[in-house]
Amino acid sequence: MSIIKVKFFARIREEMGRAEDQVEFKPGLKVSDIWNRASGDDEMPEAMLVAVNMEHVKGDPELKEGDEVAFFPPVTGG
Amino acid sequence: MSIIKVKFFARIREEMGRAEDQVEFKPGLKVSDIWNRASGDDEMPEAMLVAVNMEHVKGDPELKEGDEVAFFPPVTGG
Amino acid sequence: MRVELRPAPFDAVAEVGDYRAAGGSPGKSGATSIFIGTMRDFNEGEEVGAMTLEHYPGMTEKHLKEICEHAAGQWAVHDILLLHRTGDIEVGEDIVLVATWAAHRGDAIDATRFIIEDLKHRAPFWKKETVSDGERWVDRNTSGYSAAD
Amino acid sequence: MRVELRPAPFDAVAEVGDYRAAGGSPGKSGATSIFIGTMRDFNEGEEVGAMTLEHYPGMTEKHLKEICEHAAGQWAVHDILLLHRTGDIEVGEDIVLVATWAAHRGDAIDATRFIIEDLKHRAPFWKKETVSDGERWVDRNTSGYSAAD
Repeated sequence: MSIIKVKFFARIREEMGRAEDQVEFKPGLKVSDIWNRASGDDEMPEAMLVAVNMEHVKGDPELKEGDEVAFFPPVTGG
Repeated sequence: MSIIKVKFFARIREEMGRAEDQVEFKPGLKVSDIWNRASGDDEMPEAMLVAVNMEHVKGDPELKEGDEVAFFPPVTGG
Repeated sequence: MRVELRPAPFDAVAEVGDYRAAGGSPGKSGATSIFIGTMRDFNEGEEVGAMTLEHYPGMTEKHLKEICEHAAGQWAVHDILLLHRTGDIEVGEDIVLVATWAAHRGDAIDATRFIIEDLKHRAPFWKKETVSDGERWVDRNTSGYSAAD
Repeated sequence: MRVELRPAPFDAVAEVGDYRAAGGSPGKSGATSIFIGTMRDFNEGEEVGAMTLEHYPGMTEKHLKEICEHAAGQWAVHDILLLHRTGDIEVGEDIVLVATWAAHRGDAIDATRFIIEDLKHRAPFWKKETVSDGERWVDRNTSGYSAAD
């Protein structure tokens, strides 16, 4: 079974109550589908950032087998 | 006898062949008089800088008893 | 170029000393520009006792390397050292070190400033502060000037 | 605030380390900005073997203090350390150290940059370089960027 690894960081990790999910891959799966399944929410929070395979993404791209998706709040680094 | 201490730095010190002069003070003495006496030149080189009592001066101010006058090229510090 | 995350306390000044002592050509770089970010006891109007800095293992390192490569492409710098703390940080501990070496001061200073600004606004780090009534996530960075307090 | 001329070689990085180790309130200054100028082996298209840095005893110290006080008046900095070599300087030796401490990075970085630029253009120092065919006075400073070479 091919999976998508899902990660949550910072405030979003705390709100989800976990740091990681594993989701079964299906053709046509999008970032918003992952978020809906994980959170039960229809919409992604406006301020939330999304990375696929450690690259920031905008919009709602389709995923490929083996992708890693991460959800996190705006960064406050340095 | 009250004197004016005169100092030369860098290229100008080398051209003058000395680092310091002592000049007798007279009322009305100006920076250009000091330069003329020290160098034998009528005019001060355009690029030369002048300090009186360690403050940069412009033009040709009159001097007071006990003043220290310094002549030096543009700085190349740091 | 060296880019590292540090889970334990480090002395940013000593790290620069070690790095330049190990460096090859001391006569090449006339200019060294260094920025050190240190854990303050005060932020956005409140006393802060400690901080936890969360990161995204893998993505954070990748991002920091990209920042440095971008800076090296934009300015004539010879070398870059970037160290960044993670985890639980006490007041007075160093959080970030950016050091750049160049022939000329403008290149070094601009590159260091670029790296620290990018890092503040785009690198995947999240700060959680311990204040008098518990913990709080920091939602945004300051502008970098005292008027922003 | 410490402003000093140094007639003998000094290690700029070690000096920052000592100064901050002796400092009082580590939690106050979140930002440290440091610039180090080091003797290069190359200037204005020629190899340089050594340099003599002449100064005006009394006026030079006064000027450096005024630069620092001006910077402290213009930006919210907590402390400034400024060391400057004089005399005969070999390749690889540190010439100048500017370090500023502030609550915020913008204030520290701007103050350090202001001090080093003023010092390059206005402080009473004169450089004489030893090149292959003898000695030469340096008539002007570079712009600070590699394009100026």
